[in-house]
Parts: sequence; C-alpha cells; structure tokens
Amino acid sequence: MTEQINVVAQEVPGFTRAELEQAGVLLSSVEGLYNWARGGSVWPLTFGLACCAIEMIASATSRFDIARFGSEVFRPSPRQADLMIVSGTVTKKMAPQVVRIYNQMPEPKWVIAMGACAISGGPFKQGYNVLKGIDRYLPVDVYLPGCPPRPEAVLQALNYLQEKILNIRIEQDPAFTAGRRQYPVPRFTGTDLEPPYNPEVWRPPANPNTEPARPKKAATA
Amino acid sequence: MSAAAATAAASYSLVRQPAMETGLLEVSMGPHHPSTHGVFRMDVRLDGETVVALKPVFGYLHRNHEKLAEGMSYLASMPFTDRLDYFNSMTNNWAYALAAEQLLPIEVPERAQYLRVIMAELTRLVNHTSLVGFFLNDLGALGTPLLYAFRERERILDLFEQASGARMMCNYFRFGGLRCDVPEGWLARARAVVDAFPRFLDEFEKLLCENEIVLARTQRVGVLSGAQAVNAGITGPMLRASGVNYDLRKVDRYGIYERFAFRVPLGSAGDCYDRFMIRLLEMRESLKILDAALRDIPTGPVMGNAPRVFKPAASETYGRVESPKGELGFYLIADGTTKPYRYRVRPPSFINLTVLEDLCVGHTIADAVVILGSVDIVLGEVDR
Amino acid sequence: MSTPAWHEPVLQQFPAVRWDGAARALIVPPELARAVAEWLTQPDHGAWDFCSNVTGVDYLPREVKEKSKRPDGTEEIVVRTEPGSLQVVYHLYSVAQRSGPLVLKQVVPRQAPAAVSLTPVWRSCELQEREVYDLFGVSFEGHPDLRRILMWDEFTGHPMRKDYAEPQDYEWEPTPHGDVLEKHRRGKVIIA
Amino acid sequence: MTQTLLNLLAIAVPLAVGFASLFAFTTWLERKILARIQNRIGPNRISLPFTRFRRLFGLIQPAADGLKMLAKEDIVPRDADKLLHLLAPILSLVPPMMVLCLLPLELPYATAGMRALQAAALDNAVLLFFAITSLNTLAVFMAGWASRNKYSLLGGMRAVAQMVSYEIPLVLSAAVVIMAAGGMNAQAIVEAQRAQWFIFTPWGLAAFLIFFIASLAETNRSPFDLPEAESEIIAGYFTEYSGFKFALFFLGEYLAIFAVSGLAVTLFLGGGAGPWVAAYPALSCVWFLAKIFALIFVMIWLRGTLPRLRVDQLMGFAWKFLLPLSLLNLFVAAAALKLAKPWLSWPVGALVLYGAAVALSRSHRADAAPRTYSYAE
Repeated sequence: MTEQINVVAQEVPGFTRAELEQAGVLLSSVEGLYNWARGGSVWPLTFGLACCAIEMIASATSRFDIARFGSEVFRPSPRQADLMIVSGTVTKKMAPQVVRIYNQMPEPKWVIAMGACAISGGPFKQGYNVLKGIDRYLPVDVYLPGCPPRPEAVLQALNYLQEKILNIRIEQDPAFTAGRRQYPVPRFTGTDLEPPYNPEVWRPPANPNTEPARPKKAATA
Repeated sequence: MSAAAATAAASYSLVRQPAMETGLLEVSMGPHHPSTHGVFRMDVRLDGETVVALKPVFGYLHRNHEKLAEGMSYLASMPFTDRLDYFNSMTNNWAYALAAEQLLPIEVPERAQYLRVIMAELTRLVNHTSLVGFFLNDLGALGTPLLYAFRERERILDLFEQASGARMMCNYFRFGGLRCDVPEGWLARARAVVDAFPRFLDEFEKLLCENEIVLARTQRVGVLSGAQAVNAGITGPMLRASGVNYDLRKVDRYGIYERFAFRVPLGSAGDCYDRFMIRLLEMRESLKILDAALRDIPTGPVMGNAPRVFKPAASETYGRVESPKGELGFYLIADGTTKPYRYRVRPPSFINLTVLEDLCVGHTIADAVVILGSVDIVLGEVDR
Repeated sequence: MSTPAWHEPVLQQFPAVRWDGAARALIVPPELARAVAEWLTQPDHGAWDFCSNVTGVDYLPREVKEKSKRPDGTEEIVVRTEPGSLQVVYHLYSVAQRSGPLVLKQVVPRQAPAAVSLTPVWRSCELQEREVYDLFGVSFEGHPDLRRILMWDEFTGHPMRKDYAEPQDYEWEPTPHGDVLEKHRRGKVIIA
Repeated sequence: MTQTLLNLLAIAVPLAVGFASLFAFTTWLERKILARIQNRIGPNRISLPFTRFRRLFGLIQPAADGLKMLAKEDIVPRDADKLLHLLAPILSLVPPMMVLCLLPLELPYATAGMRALQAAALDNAVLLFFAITSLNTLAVFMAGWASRNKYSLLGGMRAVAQMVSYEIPLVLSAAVVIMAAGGMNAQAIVEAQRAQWFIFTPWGLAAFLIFFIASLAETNRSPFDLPEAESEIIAGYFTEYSGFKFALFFLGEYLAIFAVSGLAVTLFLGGGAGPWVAAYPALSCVWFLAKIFALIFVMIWLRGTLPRLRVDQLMGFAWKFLLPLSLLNLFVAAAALKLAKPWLSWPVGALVLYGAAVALSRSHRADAAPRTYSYAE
C-alpha cells in the first residue's frame, strides 16, 4: 500500500496503469500537486515551551537555516501556521493552552513532538505538574527524540514530515474527511487534568498491574 | 449618560468588557506570545496603548525540579540543573557544585578551577550575545541581530560540545572538579574563538549602540533606581545597570576569580538602554578573564579526591554564583543520607521579575515587551 | 567554615530570638519577625538590605528515641513524638557592607501554618513568599498579594510538602531506579 | 467602442496578471535578500512538482506557498462580524489593483497606436491615486474591527492613526512635483522630467526622501510595521485571518508596495526613462519595473536592518518632522521654480532643507544619545 502511494506522489513516469485507473489521472496529479505544495511550504508556529525551543530557534539560524526547506516563515498567529512544534516540557498548567492553540490552527495541520519531554515527559516525567507526553491530547505526526534534539534533527524531522505529506491520499486525509480537528480542552481539577487523556488519539498502555513483568523485583519487595 | 458616552460604551462592549466604564482593555499576553521568551504570561490592562496595570502569571513551565531533586541522589540532580536556565548550563552546574562542595568540603584541582572559570565566562558570552539578539527582536528588528548573535553562539557551543559532548546541556561539572578534561587542542580552539570575538563585538556595537531607533526606544524606558533594585532583590546586570556595584565574582570571590583583573561596568540611569549596554560591556570584561585564564591554565588532573558516594553530614548550606542573569543560589539541607532533604534553587530571573509591573506601568505595550526583554528571563529558571 | 558573629547583636536586642547552631540560623518567632527584620535593615545594625532567598522547609512529625536514665540507674528508651513544623527560611545579605549570609527562620506549626510576611521590608520576598504559600501552604500575614503562583488556582494541596501524594499518572515502564519501581509497586496505575 | 474595450482589456489583463506574478517573485526576492542579509541561504530545496529536480534557487517556492494557502482552511471566528471579516481582505486588494492602472507603464506591444499607455490615462491621476489608496485604511481597520480579537483591534487602531498621519506628508511631497510639472497627469509628469529627473533637484530629492519614508509607513513596512508588529501584537489586524484571506492581505500589501513605488518612480525617477529607450521604446517598461524593484530592494534592506518605532514616536515623526519639512519644501520648490538664476537652487535649497531637517531633529530628539559608562574595580 505505502509503496504504491510513493509511486503516485513522487514519480510520475513510473506510474502503473492500474494506479492511474484506480485513482484517475486527474485526481492523482491534483493530489500530487497539492501534496507537493503543502509539503514544500510548511510554516511553523512561533511556539516555544522550554529548552528545545532554543534549538528550534537555532535551526532557523545561519548555520542550519530551516529556510532552505521553505519553513522559515514562523507565524506568530496559529491561524496562519501549518505546523506546531511542541518544543519542550508540556506542564499540566500549559496543556490546555497547547490544545487550544492546536484547535485554533486551520487544517491541514501537523504536530512535531520535539524532545523527550514532549514525547513522554522526559526527565521530568515523575513531576506532579508534568504532562507525560503531548500525544495524550494531540495527534503527533513526527516524534523527535533528544534532550534537546540538535538543530539538524529538527531539520530531519521536517524532512520526515514532508515525506509523510507527500504520501497522503486525500480521501484518507483527516484534514478533508473530518473538518477541522478540534479536541476537547482539558480542564483543571484539584490535582490533575480532566480528562487525563484524549481517547481519540491515545490509548493507555496495558495495565501493568496485570502484567507479570519483573517478577524478581516483586519477590524482593 | 450622554450620547457620546453611550457610543463609547457600545463600542467597548465589542471587546467584551461590559463591566468597565473606564474603557480599559484587558489583554492577556501569553503564555503563547512571540515576545514572552517562553511560556510566560502578562495580564495587561491598557488605556489605549498605555499599560495601566500588569500582572505576571507564572508556572506554565513548573517542572517540579525541586521536588524531583529531593528524591534522587545529590549528583543525579546535576543534569537537571542544566535545564534550569537552558542558556547557561555551565554556570548552573557551577552553582550547584559550589553549594555541594560546601556541604562536604572537597579540594578542587587547579586545572579544574581554571576550566570552570573558562566555561563560566564562555557561558556569559553565550547568554549576553543571545540576550542582545532577543532584545533587538523584541524591538522589532526581524531577526538579523539575533541571527548574528546565534552565529557567534554556535562557535562557543562547538567548544562546549567538544569538551562535554553536548551543545546545550553540558552536565560537565562534578563535585570536586569536572567530568573529564578538555580534549587535545581544545585550548587552542578556545583561544581562536576568544581572539575573534572582539571583532564581532565591535561590529555588533557599531550596529546597535548608536542606532537612533534603539536609542529612542530604550533610553528612559523602564527606569529602576538602585535602592529599589536592592530592596527588590534584583541581581546581575540588571542591578549593576542601576548603578549598584555588586558582582558576586568580586564580592564572594568564589572559585579563583580574585586572580583575574577585570572591572565591573556600572550604569547610571537604570533604564533599558543601560541594561542592554552593561551586558555588552560585561562581555568585554569576560574576554579579559578568558584571555588570562587561557594563558595561565596549568596542566594536571581535573578531578579531586571526591568520595564515591556523596553523603554529607546533617547541615545546611547556601552557595551562590554570579550567573549571567544574576545571583543563582542553591540552598541545600543535608540530613546525613545520600539525598538532599531540601533542595532549593534561588532563580535570578524569577526574582528579577518582581519589579516588572513597576517598570512597565505608564509605558506603552510596545515598551512593556522591551522591558521584559531587558530583564532577561528564561522560563526554565523562572518556573523551575 | 566559620561564620562571623553577625547574629549576636540580634540575640542581645531580641531575647526571644534563638540561635540554631547546627543550621547556623536565627529562629525568629513569627510575631517578632517584622520587628526583627526592620531592625536588621538599619545601617548601624548590619544594614541587611538584600534578602536573597526565601523558601520553605517541611519537617514531618517524627519519633525520636531518647535514652534517659532512671533514678535507679538503669537506662530506658523513651519514644517521643516530635511535632512536625514548617520553616520559612530567609537568606539575608548586605549589599552596602558586602556581608552575609545571615539566615532567618520562622518556624510555624504544620497545622494551620501562619507566618508573617516580610515583603513590606524586603520587596524581594513578594514572589518567593507566594511560592512558599503555593508549594508549602504557609500563609503570610501582611502579604500584598497572596495567591497561588506556580500551580493553577483550582489546585488543592501543597506539593512540596513531604507527605504530598502525587497523582499516579505514570505510564508503566521498566526502569532501573529503585524508587520508581517502588512507586509502581505501591500505587501504579492510574489509568484504568 | 469595441476597439476601446479590447484595448483596455489588453492593458488591464497583463497589468493584473503581471503584477500578481511579480508579487510572487517579490516574496521570493524578499526571502532571499533577507537570508543573505542574515548570512543564510534562503529557500532553495523545493523541487518542481512530480520531479526530483531541485535547486532552482527556490524560485518555485512562492508557487507552493500560494497553492497551499489556497487550499488552507478558512476560519472565521465565531464572534466575528462575518460580512466585514470577508470584505476586508478583498477591499485591501482593490485599491492597489486600481491604482496600478494609473501608472504610466508603456506596455511594449501597444506603442504603435497609443504612445502613453495607461489603463486609465487621466488628467488627475495623482489625485485619484491618493484618493483610492486611502481606502486601504478602511480595509485594515475593518479587518481589525471585524476579527473581535484584541490584538487585531490594537493593530487596526494603530493602522488608522499611522496611515492617516502619513498621508499628509505623502501628498505634500507629491504636490511639489505637481507644481513643477504643472499638472497631475502621470504621463505629463514623466514628460516634464525628460530634461532632468525631479530627484536631481534639491526640492525633488527632499520630496523623494519624504515620499519614500511616508510610503513605508503607508504600506506598513519596517520600521513602521506597527499595525502588524509581531513582537507586540502577534500579527496585528490580520491575526485572525487564515488561508486565502490571509494570502489576499499579503497580496494587497505587496501590490500597494508596487503602487507607491510606481508612483515614486513616476514622480521623481523619470518614469520609464533610461538609456536606449529612444531606440527601443519597449525598454521603457523594463526600466520602469527595474526602478520599482530598486526601491523594493531598499525596502527589504531596511526591513532586515532596522528595529521598529513606538507609536508615539511614529506619530511624532510624521507630525513634527515630516510635515514641517514637506511644507517648507513647498516653499523651497516654489522659490526654486521661479528663481532667476537656476544654478542657485542647489546651494540655497540644500542649505535651507538640510538646516531645517537638522534643526527639527535636534529639537525632537529628546536628548537620546550614547552614554559613557563607569567601571568599578
């Protein structure tokens, strides 16, 4: 499946006839053109959370220059941005704002979870005010590990995202099938956020109480 | 109510302030705003463009640093200190190492002392150049000064990377010395960076210091008097811009700073321009220290005879250094175990924000952004 | 490290203030705190014009075992419960005289802890006392703006207290840290 | 009748299409020039669609941006005034489009029948130009108002104050040229510069500088980009605009830059005049565009260099510096045009204008000056 899509989007001369018939020549070329356009012009949101934000800024500077990929237009308003780079620790106090900003972005929109904190909470995972990964509330397109990731890694994440965009089938694109994706903004409660995660985008891992993992430690404890 | 007042009230109802007869506009700047340097929020009340009241709101990056540190061994907190003020991991390391070394006295070898000074002063260069860049960004200079600053920053980060293995989060200091010696040829490369730096500073100063718009935008904006600054616990370049001669490198003489000849630049007006200039001038003095330190550095080990398990007796200590942002202190209470009973960071940029409202009220919203920029905050440290 | 005897004039002036030699700190009763602070800022009393660091420390109630001799000469182990306390610690410096630190502590009970705000004396306490209020639950009398600062307004509890039970919202992961394992064993899951 | 209509179409269509594509080129130019100013490379990695052929210097980048914006979701805030929200970007596009028709562009293929080819060769072109461009203020304020966003409102307010203020020095500096040319016909103004471009007279140089500065403010370019000041009010009046409406604002802004630059070229830089035009009349169009792009280059250069002014400083600059200076310039120009000895105009005019500029700036500079600092050991 994915291989075929690669063919559609990138190499017209190597197009198979079956593919053409299936999708229709016009449709596939429009799709390819459109994916080319939105892949080549990914405008990130000026949105820094923590340490990673500095490396995100560094990726826009002279040595690394994200502008080469057409992405130096950091838009301060979410209305004009395509990509949200969640760069750093998302605290519980900040999580509702992050979701809100995501809701304000127009479709099609993408999310890169940059750094260990945005992916899972990172070194601060055990904190009482730290969200254990932004993917609990938002659909993440590219996970970029590191603490913090180097600017080169930011560029690579952008390249991965562009490749992903090139391979999207419009009829399967949530940006077109579901209207603007707006996710519930978590509310503050006494100690935590409510809801603790968004079941549409994240499922908790299996209950570890039922897992027979680490029997040795259990025995000693 | 007259007709004019009625129209005025009707027009203000558009911005959803039905209760306010005075027509103030409440704007919540942040936590996502291009100029709050992270996730900081200012609840601003505006009369036209003039700030009438400003309330800072913190905590959007409160990552429970102190609580986490109380649950782990002393040394395990070292990488977390990197992430406090993520521009200045080296000075953060040093402040923590300094506090811990007061708990359990360990001799730091000579070479390590020199390397600590070198790293700290390089960090100061990194911080001050970046700050000046961000400050100009807040003034509306579309990134060019920032990119020039980051170009120089990259050169210093290369040095950090060669020494410690990481660009930003160096985790280079240890109780009683440094994690490892610098690689061969590092000192020569550092020398090259330090020698090339004044040229960049000349260029930068030529670009910025006499720029008519910079002068007009920063002079007499956000004036802070010396007495007010001391009372509000302001430290670092911001305090010295108000004319108070208080540099911990001179006052506490920690490390081996008494061996270096350097001067402390002092401002006179205490406005944004002074805060900006003091940082530029401090970089020149840092270069003097670096110059001497790179010349005099001896050979030898970089790690003292630190105990394998760091287990100080029950005691309390407060260690502080002159971080580029101000006085960075660590207050540790040991209870005889391998973990600190209480671990507290005294964050300079957090306390420097105490006077933010006083500085901003009466100025325009554009000035508020500039004043915040001149305070030089990093949210990792403000909220911890 | 020998500390100069900055505290001695204070002890002479205020007999109710104690000196804790182990922690090298002045223990000031809350009701006296304002007076002591104002006295300390005077130029001829040390000119302590700069309050650098303000924080709280939580001491849980604990059982102390003490040996005591009975009149008949035999030893007896007495178990005494020491009440817990919350301390508010102030680190004072003098910019004018370049001296310091002088450590001031207000000790308040863990139940209904109420200290006196020193913000009117040293403005630098403003945000830090708010932080102590937020994270330790010490209320400060005379503070101009005592609200939560780091946590959200609806938050209940004071997370920096030693007995604070964190919400157990970890994902399970194999980890070598004994403490984390212990936490997993105790509370574990969180999300059903 | 049909002939006229066809003629008009033959002019209007290339104008509209040509300038729209020039807009794309200008965004590319701006990104590349800014990148060079900042020691970067700028866009260069985008390939032609369906190929892996890369490194066209990023020239195709604006196409991708445009296509993306076209298909981006259009969000109208729930509380927004929907009609005004829709009209504002369109209205911001119309005035610059209209005034482009007033520029004395001599299109190459139309030289046979009509010498002076404008879409609308009016006798009072300059007047109409200012009348139409002032509509832009309305569009900007509509956008700021309709969005129901506080930042937008602030941006809209700023824009109105700024554009209304700077209109006056803009018109007054153009009035000098009208005095010299004796009319408001764009073609006549160009003709009047056949002997000497107006920029080479003292009053013309002063008027050009005032005109250029005021036009920066009129088009919200740095250092006068307060209505969209990113570091202060997010994106100003178009904070709430997304997708193609946002692109329309962009387009309108760049077309406005073309329009004012074109007017500056017409008024001061001799229109399409240049070497070899007499031999090849078609070159006139090229020269005209080249001069426009030279001005645009300066605008981009300023954008990469200067910080932004504050609102009160901005207004003070318009009312206390530019306005008196342009009024004085009227007198200087009048005197110079009536002067018996034309060679006197340079020394006297330059002296008076320069002296006035220095005196004005001294009196309003509010003793902003570099300081010296003391050191403690």
